[in-house]
Amino acid sequence: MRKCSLDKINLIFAEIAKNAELYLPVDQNDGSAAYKKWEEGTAWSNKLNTVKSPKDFFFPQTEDLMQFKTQGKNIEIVDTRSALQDFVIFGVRACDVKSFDILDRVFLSEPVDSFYASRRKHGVIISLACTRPSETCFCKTFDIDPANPTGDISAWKTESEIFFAANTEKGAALLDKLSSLTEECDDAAVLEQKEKINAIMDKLPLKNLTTDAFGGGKTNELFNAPEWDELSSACLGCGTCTFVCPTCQCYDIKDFNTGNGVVRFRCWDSCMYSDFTKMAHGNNRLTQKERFRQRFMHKLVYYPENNDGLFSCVGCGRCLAKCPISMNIVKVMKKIGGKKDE
Amino acid sequence: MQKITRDQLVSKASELLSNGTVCCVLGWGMGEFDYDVTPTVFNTVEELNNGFVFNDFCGANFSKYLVSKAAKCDGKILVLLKPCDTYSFNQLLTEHRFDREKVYVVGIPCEGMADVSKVKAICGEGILAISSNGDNINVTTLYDENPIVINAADVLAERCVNCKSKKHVAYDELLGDEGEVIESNRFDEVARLEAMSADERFAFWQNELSRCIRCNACRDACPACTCEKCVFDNPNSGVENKSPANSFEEKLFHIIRAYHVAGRCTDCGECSRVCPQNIPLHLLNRKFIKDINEFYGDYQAGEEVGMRAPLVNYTTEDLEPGEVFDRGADNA
Amino acid sequence: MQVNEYKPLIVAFCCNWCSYAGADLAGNNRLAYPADVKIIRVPCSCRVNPMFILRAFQRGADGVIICGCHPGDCHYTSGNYYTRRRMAALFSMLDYLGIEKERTRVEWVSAAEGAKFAATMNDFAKTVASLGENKRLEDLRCKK
Amino acid sequence: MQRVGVFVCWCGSNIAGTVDVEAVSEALKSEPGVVFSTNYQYMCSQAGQDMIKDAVKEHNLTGIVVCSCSPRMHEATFRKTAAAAGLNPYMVEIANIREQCSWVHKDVLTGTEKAIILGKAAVAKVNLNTPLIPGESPVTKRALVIGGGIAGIQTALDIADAGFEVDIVEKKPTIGGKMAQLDKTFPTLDCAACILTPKMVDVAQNEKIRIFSYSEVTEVQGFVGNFDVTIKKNARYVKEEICTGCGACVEKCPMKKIPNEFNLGMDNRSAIYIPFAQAVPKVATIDPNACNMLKNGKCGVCSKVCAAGAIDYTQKDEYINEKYGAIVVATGFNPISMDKFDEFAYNQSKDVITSLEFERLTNAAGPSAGKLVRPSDGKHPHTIVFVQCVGSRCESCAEKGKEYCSKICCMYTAKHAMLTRDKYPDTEVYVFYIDVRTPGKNFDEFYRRAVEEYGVKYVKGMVGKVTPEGDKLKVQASDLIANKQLHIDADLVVLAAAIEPDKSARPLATMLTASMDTNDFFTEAHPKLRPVESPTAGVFLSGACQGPKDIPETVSQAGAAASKVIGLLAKDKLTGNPCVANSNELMCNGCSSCANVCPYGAISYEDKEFRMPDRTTKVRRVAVVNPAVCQGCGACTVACPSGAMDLKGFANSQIMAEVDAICK
Amino acid sequence: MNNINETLIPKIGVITDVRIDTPDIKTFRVVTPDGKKAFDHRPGQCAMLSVPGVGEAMFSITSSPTNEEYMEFSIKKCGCVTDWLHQAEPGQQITIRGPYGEPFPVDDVFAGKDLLFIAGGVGLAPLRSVINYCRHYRDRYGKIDIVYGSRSKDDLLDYKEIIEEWSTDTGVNVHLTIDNPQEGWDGHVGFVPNYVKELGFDTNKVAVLCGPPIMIKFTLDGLCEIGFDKTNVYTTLELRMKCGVGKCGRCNVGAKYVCKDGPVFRCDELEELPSEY
Repeated sequence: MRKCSLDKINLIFAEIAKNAELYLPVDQNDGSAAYKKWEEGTAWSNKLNTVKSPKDFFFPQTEDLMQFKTQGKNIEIVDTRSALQDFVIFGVRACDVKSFDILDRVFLSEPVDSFYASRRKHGVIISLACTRPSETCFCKTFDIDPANPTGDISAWKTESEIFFAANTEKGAALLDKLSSLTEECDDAAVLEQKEKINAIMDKLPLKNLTTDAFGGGKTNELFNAPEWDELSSACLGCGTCTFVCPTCQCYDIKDFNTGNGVVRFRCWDSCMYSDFTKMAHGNNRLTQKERFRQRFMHKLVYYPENNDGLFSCVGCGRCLAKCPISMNIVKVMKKIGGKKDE
Repeated sequence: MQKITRDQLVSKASELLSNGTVCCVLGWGMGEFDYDVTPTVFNTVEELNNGFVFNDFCGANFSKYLVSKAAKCDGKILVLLKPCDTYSFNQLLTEHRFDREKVYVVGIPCEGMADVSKVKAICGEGILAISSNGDNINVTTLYDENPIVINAADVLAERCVNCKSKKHVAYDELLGDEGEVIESNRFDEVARLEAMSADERFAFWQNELSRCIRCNACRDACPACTCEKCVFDNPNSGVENKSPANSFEEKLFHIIRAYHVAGRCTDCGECSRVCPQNIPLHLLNRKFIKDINEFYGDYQAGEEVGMRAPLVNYTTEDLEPGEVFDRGADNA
Repeated sequence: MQVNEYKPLIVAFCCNWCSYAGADLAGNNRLAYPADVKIIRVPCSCRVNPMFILRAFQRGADGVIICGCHPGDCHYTSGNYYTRRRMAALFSMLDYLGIEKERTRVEWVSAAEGAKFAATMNDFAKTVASLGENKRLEDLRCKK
Repeated sequence: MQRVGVFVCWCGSNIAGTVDVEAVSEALKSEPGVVFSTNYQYMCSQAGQDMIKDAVKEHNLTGIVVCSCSPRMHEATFRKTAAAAGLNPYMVEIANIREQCSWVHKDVLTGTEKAIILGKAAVAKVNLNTPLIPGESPVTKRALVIGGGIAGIQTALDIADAGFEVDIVEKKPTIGGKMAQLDKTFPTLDCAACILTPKMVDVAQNEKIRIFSYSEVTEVQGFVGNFDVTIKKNARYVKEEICTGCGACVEKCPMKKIPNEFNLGMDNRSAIYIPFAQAVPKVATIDPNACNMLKNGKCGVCSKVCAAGAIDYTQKDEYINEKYGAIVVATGFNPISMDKFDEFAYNQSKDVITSLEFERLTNAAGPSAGKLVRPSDGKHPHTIVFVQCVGSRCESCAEKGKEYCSKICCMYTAKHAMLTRDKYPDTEVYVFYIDVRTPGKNFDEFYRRAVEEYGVKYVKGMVGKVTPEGDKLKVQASDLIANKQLHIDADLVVLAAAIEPDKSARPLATMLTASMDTNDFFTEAHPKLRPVESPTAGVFLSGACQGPKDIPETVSQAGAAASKVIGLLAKDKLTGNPCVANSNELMCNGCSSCANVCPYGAISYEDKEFRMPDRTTKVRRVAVVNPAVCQGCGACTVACPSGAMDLKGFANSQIMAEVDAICK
Repeated sequence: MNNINETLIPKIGVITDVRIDTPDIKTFRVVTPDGKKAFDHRPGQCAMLSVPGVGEAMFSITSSPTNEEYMEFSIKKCGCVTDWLHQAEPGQQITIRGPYGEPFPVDDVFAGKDLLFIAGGVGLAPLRSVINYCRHYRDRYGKIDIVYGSRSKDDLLDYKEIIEEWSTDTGVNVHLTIDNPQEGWDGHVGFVPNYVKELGFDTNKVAVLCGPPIMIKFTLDGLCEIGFDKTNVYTTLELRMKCGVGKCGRCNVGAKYVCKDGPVFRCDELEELPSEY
């Protein structure tokens, strides 16, 4: 374990930025935080988390896949990708780090998504333990320990210092480069910090939320639950929850004719959108209820069924904070799951 | 602090349900926390008693729900409308988006709704409870032993700070006292932007709109956006896109959206309320409203049913497009 | 002519009854204006959707001008009155977003005003050329 | 995507001189959809057109792009060529590389470059063209003329003369209108009745013409060629078909003190009345507000004296539905009310009268049997002051009067002044004017005669005030030329009141969805080129409902309107312009934005049932465009936020494809 | 393109032949620019065809894997991509990627069994690949019955091939039907589900179904009625795929992804899934 004084944090950033693009949460003028590229003078945000999750780094909201040039009846496929730079994401919370595992299982399963994979290969994640979780946090429900974030390097912040521990080779290599700015230390301070976090975690309002009612194999039990009608009744069908969600990974592939060729790009899509499943045969999720149900069934039943029980939610609380009508996975879990206790 | 209480509303709604005036109630449903209320349809008195909530966070404008919900009920649906919501209600009626006969409107007074992000900006994360206390709001958080007392006026939502009217322009029944149209300062911010240089304005909007994630929340919450198929969702429209690939598409979406609701937008502020990225979208709509007022005379969409919106109207004496800039300069 | 002289791209929407005929008259009278101006025929200036204008900018136009009959002379009686309101609102919004106001214009050109058509186009092309490339409403994907 | 053939015209050297036509046809070869591209000296020549026809067959073309002169020149030509080759004529697009390229650019490089781009835009558009078929609708071969004044009479006679049936709806008990009230007409001074009444008789006797007098139009549905009109025949309590117009009832009616509107209230009539001797139809009418029998059931004299037994006190308003192919509006005008012009003491003194009242006073059939006397005391007036522009050209007093010039006042005032001086040389006649406007055949000569031969005193200046004092009217006025104030003791003051459209015009315009200007005059489809047509197809304008007019102008416009109607009714079917708006009902919200901007009232709404995603059905209001009425301006397409409304031939996608091609 | 095997990056394909099958179905023959088959596939698998600027769409590969020279796709006109393809002429390049999905278990479950293929309309397209595969390896399977119906005679796909090749094979029985009587048609008239019941097959065989959802539903009911076990009935749902690689999030029915776990499903498996297809 290595540590450094928070006074020197900008030196650390500068050192990292020498060899890689460094991204970290930065305050925006609207009062929220967003990941921004670090440049001399960029201040690290104190906010608990960013509005948009860091999934953007590996699975950008839009990315060009290729370009087509057509001439008469002929087509040429042009690879428009430029060589990827190494990059470091700093200050990723435990929940968001976990979301990468969830995305990995989708994009790195066969057939591997090469666009995602190469971004993943070039990225180093420096996670950061939470100090002041919010009332909307429920990562514990998904067995995520905000005091023990994973990632290539884990970091803990105290009043005056920041501690680092490498978890992977990539992380160790990066930490090595920071050796002149950090000093070796024991984990006493970190342990103390962890205890503090755990004490807070026990006070969180959503601490008792459980996944007991969910998981693989529950499809038939939950799919026809009558509660879906009421839960989805107010849903506007916007994409806020899916776009702020760190684990939502639905996408669309579209063509854009630039006038000088056709760019085929991939962009985020949302299962909440009415024409999401509109395909050749028609649309098999015609009502907002069906689409709403799909999103939560996917996170809580289908995904775990296909991924060894792993839920596709990390309890980051973004959808709780951002849904225009305040409908969210917690309300769904309590309503749908709750009746089992009765 | 709202003048009308939850219990008054529940009792009124229960009465109307019980005497058969309405068959269901569109109201606010209790959430996990004190601030995350969800629009909910209540079918029985029991449901109302258990789940109905009314507090400083009941900001959602129910008018738009009537487009889908009114037709689904067998009888009438009871909707509770704040003064600003009634303008949207009238505008939707003007556009024939639902059947007036299917709706029973109870106008409720509003003292302004709170914006939870403003509360969080003062009190920080970890809010466990929020309660009204006269002109103050008491906030209990994870991190403070004693409740933090804040002035309710300090956390009023932007649209309520600049409230344009406390008068209900449509209702079947009114609870509490009728208010009046207010001389608000809602155009001050627009005027401030107009006074900037073009470069500054460009930088301002570039910064704001670059945060857009195209979640469509603004559009989907907007009571003026009730198109059966939005042009931005229609592959045949030529402008369909699902995510803003670049700054052009961000602008395109917001310009066209604001243009499409120009003259129809009642300035209810839902777009800015729901924006997860806190983009001040109301400033786009208000620009159109301000322009329309200045160019063609004061016009408040939704003031009455059946008004002809300014952009589908004309006089032979209208100013020329080239003249708008000179006027802009005058105002600067 | 210099090799690298910046040539603006201007899209002119002309109503079929007045301005398009005005442009034809300019042609009949051999009144020159820059070839940067490309005309799109529309039945009436009120057919011009703000989306067309933004589309033109997206695709690389540096200026967009809409020409219609003089107010009161619209072939369809009131089309240009609507154009006048719509474009006043739209242009004001573009200006509000910091997009150069000189890039958009509405002119009333009658079928008899060939000279006015040419003069308008000359003037507009000059104005747009002086602004340089359209950077504030461009879509980088559409750059050559 | 089409199979497009591109044909580049040299137009001799008109195009080829500045545009490398070979390069253009070559460059367009590789555009999407293009399967054939060529150039030729004169595309519009027979040989050129044959070339197109052959290519269509040989290359199986589905779309044609001609790069040539303006489409305003030869679009129709090439559409016919396409049709001859078996293609839909609307599968042709023209790239204007002459007027808008070769003729305005000097440099071959620039010209060629631009020509290629214009060609690409045309190709891009034609790829999205769809065959358009003009709609057809049948024509009801009957016309409706609303208003039975000289305008309506002339129009009806002309239409009937061509062999079509015409109905005239007149809200008064008789046709004839304002002209029937006039004495002489300028500038020839022939008697109005002498020239009007024979026409009225013609109308009455014409087999093709039906007169609905004392009737109003209450509802209009349908569209050009197919109007469905409801006419309300007000109860006149006299059986029209039986009444002989003998006048016995009028004579015996005990209620004799009803102000006679035909004489503008300057004398009285009875409760049962015939407006004037030559009325058509010459049928009595009972004024229900004046008749004792109708009011309280006591009297019945008329019924007793009527030998024909035509009186029917139980008569009810009757509603008649009739179909028409064309509607002519001839609702005419009225002088404006003088109530707001206190300065002229119109309401204070009976001797301040309007010009129309003056007409009645000088008319042999008028209240004074043609003798010019003061209404107050029946004495002969010695000093008469005519005031021009009362309520006309009121720029500063728009709340009282009208901003426009009423056009006819200068001439009739000259007429009145001249006739007065002619008949009563002992009178002194002043005319106060702002300008004297006499643009018309023999008009100025007429006016000069009034001044020079008849010694009418024309004074440039306005009358400031008229004050009744004793039996005199003190007129205070200014003489702008002499630059002095005048004080005249007049015996009679005649006000040339501005004229305004009849009050019934506005509700009628709403029923017809015909547009009006802010003064409530009907708007013509084009101020220069289509002056007798309303923008609403099938609705025509005759007379002063369109703007102030004198009799010859009214009659010529009436004839013109009739010829337009005849042209329409002569057709068995109407072929529309296929480039019309069209609403996609799946996307339409029924918000009415489109109908609000439609200048033709072509858009209506209907409730339609739709299947919802959750397998329920929902009734939604959707716009429906009547292709027979739509003229294809496209205003609605932009007003429509959802893009449900599109314009055939100029679709959103087509225009955007052109934009893309140009900006490529 | 350097790495042509990347998931979302297609190859170039050339349409070498266009055959008009019915008024709204055409069959396209596709090879790579150097004249080879774009990739190997198994019966029932799909490929993603695309037209730049128009979009991508998934189609079942109609030709048999045993055809080593080219692939064929029978495509019904029903959207923007298919509209565009229907206008294409030989020589036109498109892009192609695949193969996607699980094939029919032709080499294990089907082996040695009697087979019953039931198709309606364009539903024959995915089955043609299996049928021809099974015909090619005729000796590996028992008796083959094919029931195929369409709206009219003109709407029968591959009619020539059915009549000239399939009907003449030994051990292959073809039963054709059309919905309504038609001049020049002396075969069976009626809907497929009823025809299947009428024909009354012996139940110890594997049945493969493809067609419009309503036909599948009633035919399956019919098969059960005459004693078929759902574990012996297969069908394919390929029309709902989008990305083809199990990631875009659309095609799942419950926890199953049609593009990865399907498109071929056994009817008993399908029954386990929520009713969202």
